[in-house]
Amino acid sequence: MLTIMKSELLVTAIIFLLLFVKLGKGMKNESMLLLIQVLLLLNFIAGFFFNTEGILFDGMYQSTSMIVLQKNILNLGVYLISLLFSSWFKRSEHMPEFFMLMLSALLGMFFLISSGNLLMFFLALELSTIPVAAMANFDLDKKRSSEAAMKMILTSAFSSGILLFGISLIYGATGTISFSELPQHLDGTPLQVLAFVFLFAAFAFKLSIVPFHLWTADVYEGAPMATTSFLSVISKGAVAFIFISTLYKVFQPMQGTWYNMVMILSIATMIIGNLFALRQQNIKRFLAFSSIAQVGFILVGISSGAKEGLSSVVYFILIYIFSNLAAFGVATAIESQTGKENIDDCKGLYQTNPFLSWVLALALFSLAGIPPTAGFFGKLFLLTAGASTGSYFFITIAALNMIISLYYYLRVIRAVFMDKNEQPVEKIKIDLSAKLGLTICAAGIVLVGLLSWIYDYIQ
Amino acid sequence: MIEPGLYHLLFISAALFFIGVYGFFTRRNLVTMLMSVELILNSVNLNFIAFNKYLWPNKLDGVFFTIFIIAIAAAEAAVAIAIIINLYRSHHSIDVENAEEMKF
Amino acid sequence: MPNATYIALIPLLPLAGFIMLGIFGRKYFKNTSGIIGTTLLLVSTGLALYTAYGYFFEYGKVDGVYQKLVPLKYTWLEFSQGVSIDMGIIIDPISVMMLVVVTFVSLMVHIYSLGYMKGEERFPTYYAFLGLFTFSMLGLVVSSNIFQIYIFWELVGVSSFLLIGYYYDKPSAVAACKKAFIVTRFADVGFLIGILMLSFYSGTLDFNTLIATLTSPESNGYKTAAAASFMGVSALTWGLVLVFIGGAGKSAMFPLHIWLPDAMEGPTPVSALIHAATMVVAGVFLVARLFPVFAISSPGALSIVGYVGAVSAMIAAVIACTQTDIKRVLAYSTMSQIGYMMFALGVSKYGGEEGLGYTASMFHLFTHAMFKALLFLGAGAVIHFIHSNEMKDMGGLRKYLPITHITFLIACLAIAGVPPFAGFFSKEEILLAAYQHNPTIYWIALITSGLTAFYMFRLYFSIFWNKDASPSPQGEGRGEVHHGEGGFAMMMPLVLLALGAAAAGFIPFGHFVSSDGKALESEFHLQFSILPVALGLAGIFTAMLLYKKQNDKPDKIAASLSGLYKAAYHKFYIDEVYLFITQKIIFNLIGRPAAWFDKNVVDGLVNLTGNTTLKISEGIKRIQSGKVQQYAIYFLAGVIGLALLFIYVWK
Amino acid sequence: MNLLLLILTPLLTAVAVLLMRNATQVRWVSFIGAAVQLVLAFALFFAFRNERMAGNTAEMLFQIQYNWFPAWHISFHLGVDGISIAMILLTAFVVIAGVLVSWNVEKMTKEFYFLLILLSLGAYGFFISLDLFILFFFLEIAVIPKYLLIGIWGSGKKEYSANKLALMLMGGSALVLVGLLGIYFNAPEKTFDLLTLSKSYIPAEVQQICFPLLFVGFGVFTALFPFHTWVPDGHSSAPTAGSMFLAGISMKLGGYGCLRVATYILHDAAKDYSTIIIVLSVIAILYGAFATMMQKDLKYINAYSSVSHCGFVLLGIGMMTKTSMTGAVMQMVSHGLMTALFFAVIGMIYERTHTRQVNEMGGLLKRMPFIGTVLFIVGLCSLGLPGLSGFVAEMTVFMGSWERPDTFSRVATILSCLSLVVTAVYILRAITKTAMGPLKEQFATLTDARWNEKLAAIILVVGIIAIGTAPFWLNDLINPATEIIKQHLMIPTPID
Repeated sequence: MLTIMKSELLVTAIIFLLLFVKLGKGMKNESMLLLIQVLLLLNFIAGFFFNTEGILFDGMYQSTSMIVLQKNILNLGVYLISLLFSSWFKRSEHMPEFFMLMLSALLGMFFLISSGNLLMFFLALELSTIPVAAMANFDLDKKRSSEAAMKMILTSAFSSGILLFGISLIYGATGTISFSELPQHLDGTPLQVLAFVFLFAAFAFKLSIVPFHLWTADVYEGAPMATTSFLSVISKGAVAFIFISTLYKVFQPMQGTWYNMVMILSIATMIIGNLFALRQQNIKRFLAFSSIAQVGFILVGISSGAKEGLSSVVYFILIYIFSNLAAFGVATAIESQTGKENIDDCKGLYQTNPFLSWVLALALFSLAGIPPTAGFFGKLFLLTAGASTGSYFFITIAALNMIISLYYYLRVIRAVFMDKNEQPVEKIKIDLSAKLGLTICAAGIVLVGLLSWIYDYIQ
Repeated sequence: MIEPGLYHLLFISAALFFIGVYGFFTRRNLVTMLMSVELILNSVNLNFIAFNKYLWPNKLDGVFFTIFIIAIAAAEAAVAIAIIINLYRSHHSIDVENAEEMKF
Repeated sequence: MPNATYIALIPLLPLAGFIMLGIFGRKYFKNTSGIIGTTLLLVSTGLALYTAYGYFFEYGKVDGVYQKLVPLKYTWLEFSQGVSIDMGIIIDPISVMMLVVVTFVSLMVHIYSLGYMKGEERFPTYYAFLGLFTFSMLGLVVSSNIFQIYIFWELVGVSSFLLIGYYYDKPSAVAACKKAFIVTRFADVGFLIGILMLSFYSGTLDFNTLIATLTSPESNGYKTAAAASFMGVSALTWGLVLVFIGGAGKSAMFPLHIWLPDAMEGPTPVSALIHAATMVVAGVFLVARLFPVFAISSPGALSIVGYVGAVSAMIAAVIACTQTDIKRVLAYSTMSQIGYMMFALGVSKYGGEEGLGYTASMFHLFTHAMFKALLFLGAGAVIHFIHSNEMKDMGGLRKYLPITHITFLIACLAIAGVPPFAGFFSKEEILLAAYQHNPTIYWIALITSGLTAFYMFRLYFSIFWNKDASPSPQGEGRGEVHHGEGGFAMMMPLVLLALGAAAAGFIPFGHFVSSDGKALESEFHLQFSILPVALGLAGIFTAMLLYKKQNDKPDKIAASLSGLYKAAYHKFYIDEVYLFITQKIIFNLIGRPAAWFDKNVVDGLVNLTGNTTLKISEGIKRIQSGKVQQYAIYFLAGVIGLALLFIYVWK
Repeated sequence: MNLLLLILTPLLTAVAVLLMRNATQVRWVSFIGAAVQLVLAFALFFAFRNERMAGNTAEMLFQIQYNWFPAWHISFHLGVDGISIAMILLTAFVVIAGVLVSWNVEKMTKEFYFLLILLSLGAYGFFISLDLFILFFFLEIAVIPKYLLIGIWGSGKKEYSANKLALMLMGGSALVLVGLLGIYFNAPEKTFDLLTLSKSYIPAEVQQICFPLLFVGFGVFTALFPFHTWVPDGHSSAPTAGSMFLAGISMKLGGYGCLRVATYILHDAAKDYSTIIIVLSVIAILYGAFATMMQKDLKYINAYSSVSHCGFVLLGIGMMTKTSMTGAVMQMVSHGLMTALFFAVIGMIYERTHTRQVNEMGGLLKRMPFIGTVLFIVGLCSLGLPGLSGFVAEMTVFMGSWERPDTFSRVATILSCLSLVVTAVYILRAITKTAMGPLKEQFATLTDARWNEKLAAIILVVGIIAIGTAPFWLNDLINPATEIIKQHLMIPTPID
């Protein structure tokens, strides 16, 4: 029992610890941040030990080695966030609260991943959403921040409404809400399809799949950078994991339906995401749309509906965490120093900050899927998994979308490396932990691909 | 005076759902929009109860689900209100159309 | 059997000279390079003569027939089984004869240039190029493989290109060398395709095998070649004609002759070597090399050769009568003489008495090399003395240039076919051959020979007699600038060549060179040669009347037949036609459109794709309106859309 | 001989370059690296010859195989045959020349050399990989360095060209990727291994789909009409070494891929498509030549002529006789050396005259005899002069094409022969206008090549002449390999 729920318990413990420390007052931000980072690191390391599989609460909660791995990937992501945004954390006076919220959201995701029952799933989903809305509002004095939070909370409330309606219909149609029993009762009647579409929409909303993606860009832009990265990496990852297991296990009988649905939406997502990303000036917004396009790719992998699909998606999420966090880390470094967050502000960055530029370049190449960065392998395996179903039209579109995405990633590269600039961003001082974080990300981007045993481990 | 059947209830809940949706689409006041969401949730509750009572009377999943939904709705509302208040601070209005700074 | 190594040395020594002078010349051999080149060539001339002696008098003849010996042959590039480019040496009468001619003339030119090119800035380069040319020409004549001959064919082309463009800062020279290269290149493509066809049908590139296959009616390659026909003509004929186009290009046959007159921009010794004696006869040599195939398997192709030759001879002679630049006159006379050789081959048959034309053609090639080289070198001496190519600047030079005068006279007599000079014998044989087989060509040839005598002596008189030699355009004092005729180095070759031009005719040529290798008795018919000789003398006397003394008769005559004169003077406007085709047609109708198409259509499409994408992305940005309620509407629309799609359409 | 050396050397060089302090060290380190590569290439060449002499008739020699992503049946499988060796030699030559030519790059020297070396790494890996996945991996590695080279050190409308190049090449590789996946999933056993695939049966309809994808995909790299438009812009705005690598190495990746992957594995479809390939390549040959005739800028001239010359590569592949394919490979090598040298010379001239417009030059031979001479050599090589590499390659292609007895390929061959004349026209125009004619007074003070430039030029000239005068060694190297491919194709052998 204890070891089965280990990750959840650890996170809860950390939350309470933070709570007491906070109540205890008298601790400076720096040391507090250090403490948190240490705790998270320990949490991450602990993720590798005492992993036991099992089912609790009459199937409401389940844990397998794969699930543990997924949770640990998220742990890693959170740890990296705590490193990368240190400068921002140190400045904000409510830092512990932010972490409490983030960790409770993480807790929610953990439950989400190992939920074995629609009720549990719903609760976990809400738990992983509502705190994020609060986090989005964390720049209390910024208008955009509150607007973002407002958009987030309202749309997510709406989507959870839809989700619940779907669940209720499923309940009505099958009389059960437990994942283990549902497959027997599903046979693709119109009512069930309707219910499934409602459910799917909720997933799509969280994963920001077209046409349920519209909140994404605004929220990403308005929210503080830490929140944005959390949203774009961690919560996406979590939802992708549960999405896969739901589709593969629960809605197995309706695979014909959801395969087509996934395919259509994936194409739409890639195209729309790319087309919007082409025009963006604001880095956060740019990354928002690029991440939408990335989700399109994830869907390609998901569409395979087989074991490869799962492993390739997990692998990609891991890589995606490194790449995207690296990009956000660089962006936040620039932003916290100069307050600029536009692509044009990066012009001539290379002249003054080679380190940041190279990390950014690595991250973007990885996102674009250029070897030898890990992104290449991630994308390739997604495509391969997708191709296993044999619809080459789909794969060709995906492959061609890589070109468009390359175009806008190169836009940034060009701004950083090629464009002349009279007064480029002055030399940026990055504090140790941020540097550490960036280095970890860079190392991850390079190594995760080349060291094939990582992929085997995931498998 | 006839005994209300499943379909009556489902009809009501569907009506509630769409009223809620309509309200959410058309209302400009954030709090009202929040209320419309509550309507949607309530229609869901009605669904669960009805299904539970008429289709699967021997299991209580639906009822429990309803209870949890109510609880969660409260939590959601709390955070939402907080955010709206904050929005009021910064925008000096809770009109949704004043918060359209970020677009395209 | 001959010793391959020293035969191989004949071409390789000049090559060594080229490499040495080409790489280190301008550094180490600034002045000595001339000597080096000449000595090397002296050695290979010796070797060539030795080979000739050995071949003709020792081992060449096996029971009365001169053999085709292949002392050296190694595979250079193998394409497929049996089809390979071999680098080899073939030793047979014509190749040996060519070896002698090439080395001898080249040696003369080397020596002559010692004086003529003295003090040139790029003296070493000049000798390097000469070496390159000599190497390629020798390689060409000993080629044992049709592709090998093509290789050296290109090499002589490029070395002539380099030598014509020797004065590279002179725009006219640059234009000339470009023209020469491109025109011959164009012809070479024909040659190449011809090679491809012949090699395909004979299944080999080796000369002996190829000739053997294509001349034996029962060989299966021959059958397919004769059977496969295109536009009613057998593939074999096509192949041979294409090969002949290559030859025509190099040998400046009409209508591919336009490069030759311009080629006179090069240094005069070069013109003597390349554009008179050796390279330009390569075409004749090629046809002679493949003669059995022409004669036995495809008379049609052979008759084409004949007529092209005759026409070229005629036209060139007419044009030559009107030119005023002495080198151009000589150039056209070269073209005309090569025409003789060509149609001699054209009218010939294979084997025995019938093969007289072949022998005659080779004979004329031999003698022509002598007297034409001599003419050019003489002209060189004149130009060297007077610093101009124009007749009008000359006259009465016999006092200043006695040796040149005499040798030049000998050469003129030789080319005019006056007995007992060399030209007489060879030309007689040619006319005889034509007379026997093709009357039309015979008459053309006869008239041409008259014209030849006329324009040559027009040249001779207007250089050495005509107006008395007092002050010339260059003004006084030229005597001091050049001490007479430019020294021993320049005179010695003239004398030697003059001897050749005078005596070469007495060689019993038919004994050595004949179409089938058997000795051919060339008997001498007095009654037959009366007419041509008479015509020749007539030409000479007309020339004397018109040009010995300065007078206005020539202009009168020119005026009287102005139309013809103008046309001839403008070389019958052939250059203009070419210019029109290349500039107007090729450039404007193909090149420009291609470039435009690439710039606007192909490239345009690419850019279009990019821009459309950007436009679309601009167009759809309104979806992201920033209105949270609209987002929700899209959300619901999506849900309903999907539901409908999957419930009703896509079950 | 361990093939990993070929990958490790550039890798270590690149790392070393990054560690260096100042530009001089960087230059020397990368020069040493390049020299080592050259030595390795030759060592490999001789080792290979000895193996063959010793009667080792295995299709691929020096194979090594490590497991890599076993889940996807990917293995790090290396091995070489004659074709790969030829390409490796070419790469080594071009790399060292490129390093030498860019000796006086002052702007971001370290990065410049780093990218150059990275590019060579990609090329080597591509040529020796026997696993389609790593082949693709190395193919894409080579793209981004080009983009940066052009974008950062380029001239003219460099951003545009760099973008165009990167996107078009990426598009090409995207098609390749789809084709590879198609093969992967439809082969009897799921594998990326080239040798296995070449021997295993792939359904005809799959071949029909995958072959065009692969061929066009690789074709984009080697300027297949009408996907060649990145070539002129890319080459003209790249820095000298950049253009050398682009035309000398990168375009060859495509040709090699077309031959080794598309034609070799999907041989049935290859036969069906050969007509289309031939048509496209003949168009490329003539059209490229005529387009070149109209160019004024030396770099554009060479770029367009590259389109024309690479047409011969594709023609050779499309004709699918052993000889023609040998010719195609020879043409790749020859064109690689030749065009690299040409770009090097253009770079030298531009650096001195600060113009690339032929009309603004003249008489340069007087002031810079060395550069002028090299310009002549390379020009003559380009128009196919015997004794230089171009002639050998083109003639082999022609002979090979002529082995196909049908009228269509006859016409195609004859048409492409005609391009020889056009080539002569534009090359002579370029050379004569640049090097010959009266010397313009503004060039009266120009200086001749420096030692590094001389060395670079000499290395390449030696290569060109070595092939041109003694083609048999190259021929013997390539023939067995093409023979094997030919046996896969089983086109009816010519009547002779």
